Amino acid sequence: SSDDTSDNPLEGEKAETGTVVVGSNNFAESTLLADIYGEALRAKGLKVSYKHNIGSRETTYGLMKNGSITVLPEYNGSLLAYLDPEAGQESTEAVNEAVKAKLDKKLTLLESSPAEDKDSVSVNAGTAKKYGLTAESTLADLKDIAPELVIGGSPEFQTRRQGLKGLESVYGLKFKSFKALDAGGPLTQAALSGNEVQAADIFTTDPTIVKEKFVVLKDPENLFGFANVTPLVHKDGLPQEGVDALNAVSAKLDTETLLDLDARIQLEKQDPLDVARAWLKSAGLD
Amino acid sequence: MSGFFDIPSDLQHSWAGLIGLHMREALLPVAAGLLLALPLAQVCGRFRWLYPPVLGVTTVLYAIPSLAFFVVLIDYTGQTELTVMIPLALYSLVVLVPAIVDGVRSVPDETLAAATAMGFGPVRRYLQVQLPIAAPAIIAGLRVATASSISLVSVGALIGNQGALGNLLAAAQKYDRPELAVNSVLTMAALAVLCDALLVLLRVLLTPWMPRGGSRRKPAARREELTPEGAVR
Amino acid sequence: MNVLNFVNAFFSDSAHWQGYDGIPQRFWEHVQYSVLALAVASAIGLPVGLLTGHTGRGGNALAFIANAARALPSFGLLVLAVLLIGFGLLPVMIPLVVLAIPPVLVTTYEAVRSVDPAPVDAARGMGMHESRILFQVELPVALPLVLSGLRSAAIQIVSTATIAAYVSLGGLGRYIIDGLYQRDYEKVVGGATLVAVLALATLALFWAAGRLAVSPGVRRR
Amino acid sequence: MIRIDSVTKRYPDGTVAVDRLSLEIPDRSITVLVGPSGCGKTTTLRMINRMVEPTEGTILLDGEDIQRQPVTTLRRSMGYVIQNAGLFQHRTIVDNIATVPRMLGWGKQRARERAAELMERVGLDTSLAKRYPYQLSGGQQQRVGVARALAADPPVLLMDEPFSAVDPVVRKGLQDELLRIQDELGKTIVFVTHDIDEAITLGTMVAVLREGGRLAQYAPPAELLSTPADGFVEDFLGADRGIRRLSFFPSAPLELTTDAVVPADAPAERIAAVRSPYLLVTDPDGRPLGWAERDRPTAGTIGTIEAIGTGRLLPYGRPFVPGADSLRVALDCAVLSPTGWAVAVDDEGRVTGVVSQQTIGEAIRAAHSAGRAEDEKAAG
Amino acid sequence: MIRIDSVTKRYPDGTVAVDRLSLEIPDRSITVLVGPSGCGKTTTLRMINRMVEPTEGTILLDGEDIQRQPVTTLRRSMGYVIQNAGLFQHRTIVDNIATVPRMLGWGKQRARERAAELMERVGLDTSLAKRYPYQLSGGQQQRVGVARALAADPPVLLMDEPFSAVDPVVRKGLQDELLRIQDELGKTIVFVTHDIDEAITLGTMVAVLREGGRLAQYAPPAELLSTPADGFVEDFLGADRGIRRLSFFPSAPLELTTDAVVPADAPAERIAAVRSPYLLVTDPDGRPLGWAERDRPTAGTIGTIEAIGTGRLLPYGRPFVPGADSLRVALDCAVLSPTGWAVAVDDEGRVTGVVSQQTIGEAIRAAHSAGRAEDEKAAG
Ligand SMILES: Nc1ncnc2c1ncn2[C@@H]1O[C@H](COP(=O)(O)OP(=O)(O)OP(=O)(O)O)[C@@H](O)[C@H]1O
Ligand SMILES: Nc1ncnc2c1ncn2[C@@H]1O[C@H](COP(=O)(O)OP(=O)(O)OP(=O)(O)O)[C@@H](O)[C@H]1O
Ligand SMILES: [Mg+2]
Ligand SMILES: [Mg+2]
Repeated sequence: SSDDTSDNPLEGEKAETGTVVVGSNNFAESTLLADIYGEALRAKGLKVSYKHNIGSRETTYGLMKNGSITVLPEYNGSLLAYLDPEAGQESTEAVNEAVKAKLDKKLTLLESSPAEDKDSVSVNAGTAKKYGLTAESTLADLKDIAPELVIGGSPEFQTRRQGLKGLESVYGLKFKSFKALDAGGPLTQAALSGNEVQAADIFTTDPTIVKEKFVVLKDPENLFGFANVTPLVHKDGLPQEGVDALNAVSAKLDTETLLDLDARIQLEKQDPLDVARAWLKSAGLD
Repeated sequence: MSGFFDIPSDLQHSWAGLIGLHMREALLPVAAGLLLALPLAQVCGRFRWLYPPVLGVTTVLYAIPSLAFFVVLIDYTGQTELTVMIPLALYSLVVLVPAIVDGVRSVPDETLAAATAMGFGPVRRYLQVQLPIAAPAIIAGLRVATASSISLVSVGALIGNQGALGNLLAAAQKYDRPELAVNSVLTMAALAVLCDALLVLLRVLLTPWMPRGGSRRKPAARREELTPEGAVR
Repeated sequence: MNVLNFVNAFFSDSAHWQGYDGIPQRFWEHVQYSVLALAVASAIGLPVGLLTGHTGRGGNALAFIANAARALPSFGLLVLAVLLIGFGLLPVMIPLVVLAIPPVLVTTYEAVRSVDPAPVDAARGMGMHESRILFQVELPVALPLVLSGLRSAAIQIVSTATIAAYVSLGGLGRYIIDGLYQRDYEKVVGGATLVAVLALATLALFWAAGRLAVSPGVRRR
Repeated sequence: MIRIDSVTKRYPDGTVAVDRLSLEIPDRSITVLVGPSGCGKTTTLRMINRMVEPTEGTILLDGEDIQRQPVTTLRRSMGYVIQNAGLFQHRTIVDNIATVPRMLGWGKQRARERAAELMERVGLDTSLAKRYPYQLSGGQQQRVGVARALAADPPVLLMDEPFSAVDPVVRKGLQDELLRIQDELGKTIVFVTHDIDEAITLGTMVAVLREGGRLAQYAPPAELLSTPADGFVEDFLGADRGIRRLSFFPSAPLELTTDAVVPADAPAERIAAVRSPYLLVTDPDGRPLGWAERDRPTAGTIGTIEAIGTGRLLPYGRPFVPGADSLRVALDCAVLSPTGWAVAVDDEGRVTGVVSQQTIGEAIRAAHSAGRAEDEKAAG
Repeated sequence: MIRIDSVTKRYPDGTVAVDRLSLEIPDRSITVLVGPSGCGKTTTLRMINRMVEPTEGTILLDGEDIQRQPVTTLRRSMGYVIQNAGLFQHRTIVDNIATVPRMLGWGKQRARERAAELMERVGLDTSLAKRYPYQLSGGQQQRVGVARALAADPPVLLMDEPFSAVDPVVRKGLQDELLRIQDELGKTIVFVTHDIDEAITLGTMVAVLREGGRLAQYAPPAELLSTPADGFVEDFLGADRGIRRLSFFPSAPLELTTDAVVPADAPAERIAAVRSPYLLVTDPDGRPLGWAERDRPTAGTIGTIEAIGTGRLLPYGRPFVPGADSLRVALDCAVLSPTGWAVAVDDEGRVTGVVSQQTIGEAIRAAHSAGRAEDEKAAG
């Protein structure tokens, strides 16, 4: 609703010159990725500080623009959907180009990693059984069922194109109601497994999908598009060796790895920073 | 890593650090509120017609949820401690203004008349007679405001790591670690109790002139128990 | 950036007036949560406050309990309750009730304690039973203060019930939380306005209750 | 009869409020407990209706231990009146008064009628019935308190400093009212006060208590004044004992002289016949105008008392009414009069005679020796 | 001198609290304002230190309009004492008393010394200096109030019902204390009370006000008692006017008889020589033992008064001290005595003579006519 936040005095503490501020959104994977970026930069001798748990993209984008944050882990397709809700998404490269075109002049995307973590509409095991949904089912199959289902997701899911709006316009889905939860976090997981909601916005890297036997519905129209982990950076804030470091990280990070790291945090309760450092070490990036 | 005092790295503070942060975010607003409330209460005491509308306005302010306050303020003060502290200061006004006004009004007419008759000017009378006698009522107000403030800081977690110990609550959810929430709640409760005890101690130190113990029958002794019910959320 | 513009925009959007996320529905949910929480808190606080106030015993324990309850952060309790209990109304009711008990309890206790001892003495001297003294002598006189305690609790509940939205329940807090994440100020301000309106309505309700229930002899009017 | 039998009250904190007190409280009379603050008056009174339980000793009501009956029954058989009345501020006056009858199960209508009747009895206008206590003056509230205590017609009335919060003038009125009510209803009243004057005015019997709840003296007020048991009681009675005691002697036996009473228009012979040095001049209706000095010529002829018009008559002070007033009033009149003679008048204020201070003095002595003779008879 | 000149006070709500009041308050004496509740006493008093500003009229202090000086200066030159003392509950006793001196810039040490001195003056133990008001009894608090008002040695003292909240015994003590202090310090005191007895006890001049703040009478107390201006004042004065007025006549002029005073061991001739019907028997030191009746043989020989041992002497009531006591006390003693004779003693309690009620009556008349003569001189 408010893309135009340039006149907002979202000043925060302006980054100290020479310090790279790495931000993150308010979910665990974002924190982990931020830690990975930050530690990788630190390994290159840069001064790094963190600004974690900021909130939704709606908030973080403003902070990126005014330079409060230098680096933010992003998902290219989701970012594009935010910047240009109507844009189609054909390939990672195309998406990245489109994003760069739409981005504020001071911002840019670095190279995307193969690791992908998309929004998805998943249904819980009970619902899947009731309506005969399988791993092969698509969102289009929900057309008749949707009016009987309550869908859950983060509050912003309600108003985003990569959310209720797109589900309606692209697949013609009209759900019974929407229940605002969190960004694929514990609330959503719990609500879905407890059948508070029958369908929910779950990130595809979420380890609970396997654990709770959620069924992820296929998205043939690419509504949720591509969601490659990609660093969004402020052009002035990051020196070249930083750019190189982050590109190196992207090169090594794939979906498999991301799933593994997420599981370590969510299921094994390890600290994201420790997980990040351990992975960087194992990947030889420290 | 899943211990009671293992604070997730993204909070960027140790447990003790969070406590320090929390106290700062909770107590500065109360102090600011007191500084604001004193002149405001004095004005309300002076112009009695002003008191009801001031009470009305503060009550409405007090009905506005803290989160809404925070969100609206973000646009002006950014994602900073200040955003959390401004509403808290306003909330403390809601408790402190009536506490001071009532406290000052509770000074017996005879005492005031005696002071006036001795040639006390209005300022001197306020500072040397009314305020000291209102001290127990003011401290009672401070007790409520402080407890409330300590509790409310935690909501700051929702606007991006600005909730000090409250951030533990967000982390508890994010990482599904209930013990962090327990830690957060207990620590905040302990801080509130501690501050309360300190304020009681302060009251005892400031008011050697109040009857103690057995003489509960006297009305003066009753006052201290009568904590104003304000913005405890 | 004008708050009034937001309010205006929010209320003039007809989409905000219907459906599961419409104002009537959210308002009604909010009222339900508030009434339930106040009812539970009163069911605990009133009898205990009346009894301790009447006997004058247990005042210190009561003050301690009330202060301890005040020290518990509502938001923290909510998160904790959700983590431990899971979803539903219960985890929301816990912080709201804990929040409302101190004002109800302490004010009721104080209200009964501060009733002029002379009529109580006279009543006892007439051979009134203790329960009758409490309900027919002390309570009618204490009623204005008791109501003010309930009112204070009610307003705090109304304001705080917004946290229900944080754990995915409805109520007016929905607009505030959603607005925060959607960066939609109209919703935040609109929601806050609705909460304030509900609070004012609560005030009015208690004022009316006071007019109706409190004897003119106590009101002195 | 209420019999307090060697009763002791020790409070949990060790204070001995009442110490082996024994009293016999006669029926249908006012017994006053008086003494300095903290001497255990309230405690004693409250033991009678069991709002305080004695530590030792027993209290008998008509020969029966009060511990035997249910406490509420006992209390309902005793009216209780306290300082500031202790009215229920949330109830109207009529409902306040009707409290006990309603508690006893009377119908609303009957209880209200009774209340209205009592309002009249205690001197309250029934137009006040629908008011609330805050709308009444202190004295009126106190009257309501008395009416409320009388409502169920209890044989016993316990009154704890009921009039001490009202100002002296109102207080006097309330005392008179109480005496009148007592005359009419003949209750057994136990009355607590710390004001010795009130005790003497109201009491049929007065118990003077001293610190620690010990009985200093228990006697009718006249006896208290004439023969205080010890220095404590004497001090407590204060000055003017003698004169106050005269309140108990009637002025009726005084021999009045009419010789010196002369109408303003009396013929000269009548005036010449007066033997005393002063003449009390009356108007044609027989009301006193003032004293003229026989040997001191006034502005006009000696024969007709022209002094009247010139305003040179001496003031006659205040007159007394022989049947109604006591010797104390008569003496006061005499002392106030510049001539030393007191003027007696009838109910209408017409002079019935004059009496010299000396005659009053003799009457006082006679009263004394009559009292003494009685005492001796009683003793012998 | 304070001169209240045709002063009216109308409160904003229209109440006329004081209506064209004029009073001259003499220096170095106690002037009492007395009257029923709401008659404007407090308002009048407060206009003197400008806590209330008059609507009309002026008040002059030593000839100068009080409006002319700064209000705080005026107030600091006047002590103010009120009911319940109005102490600063948050300050110790010594600091309460030292308030005005400190405000006037005295050093701490000096102010405290002054406070200690004043505590002694008003009869407070200096060990109480460090206590807080709540730790004092009502009477002690009231003394602190007086001390505080006296602290800066102001020429004027305004007192508004200062003693009305304490019990009668303590009150008496405070009144005596005030008279003593006034004797020593000679302040100009304006004292408000609604108790006419207090007014008469304390006042050099008494102003009786009536409802609506109008002056009913302004006179010395003796004159008030002897010649009340109207029915209102008379009613307000209450009964016993005559006797109370005797307080203002000294008993010294009474002629004492020593003829009837006989030591217990007196020879028979001495007793035989007594002419009066009663003999006052004294012990060897000359202290009174009681009355014997001459014509009524006691248990032993008539010659020696054996009655003593047998306890059959009549009580002598209470004695009076001619120099110190008033005619009122003498009369009371006479009235109390079964013989009608009052016993006079010296400071040590030794009998100096006896006096009959009749003689006292004559003394009263003499006092009256002396008063009258003075009045006439003043009028003529
Ligand atoms: N509940 C109690 N606990 C302990 N001591 C008490 C209690 N009630 C009264 N006392 C003490 O017992 C003594 C007698 O009290 P009581 O009230 O009977 O006195 P009183 O003669 O009525 O005095 P007053 O004239 O002040 O009313 C006092 O010393 C009082 O302090
Ligand atoms: N501030 C005020 N505003 C309006 N009326 C007042 C005010 N103060 C006093 N009065 C009225 O003025 C009248 C005189 O009051 P004041 O206090 O002088 O009486 P008082 O003689 O001192 O009475 P009391 O013996 O009760 O103290 C009363 O009728 C009172 O109600
Ligand atoms: Mg008592
Ligand atoms: Mg007054």
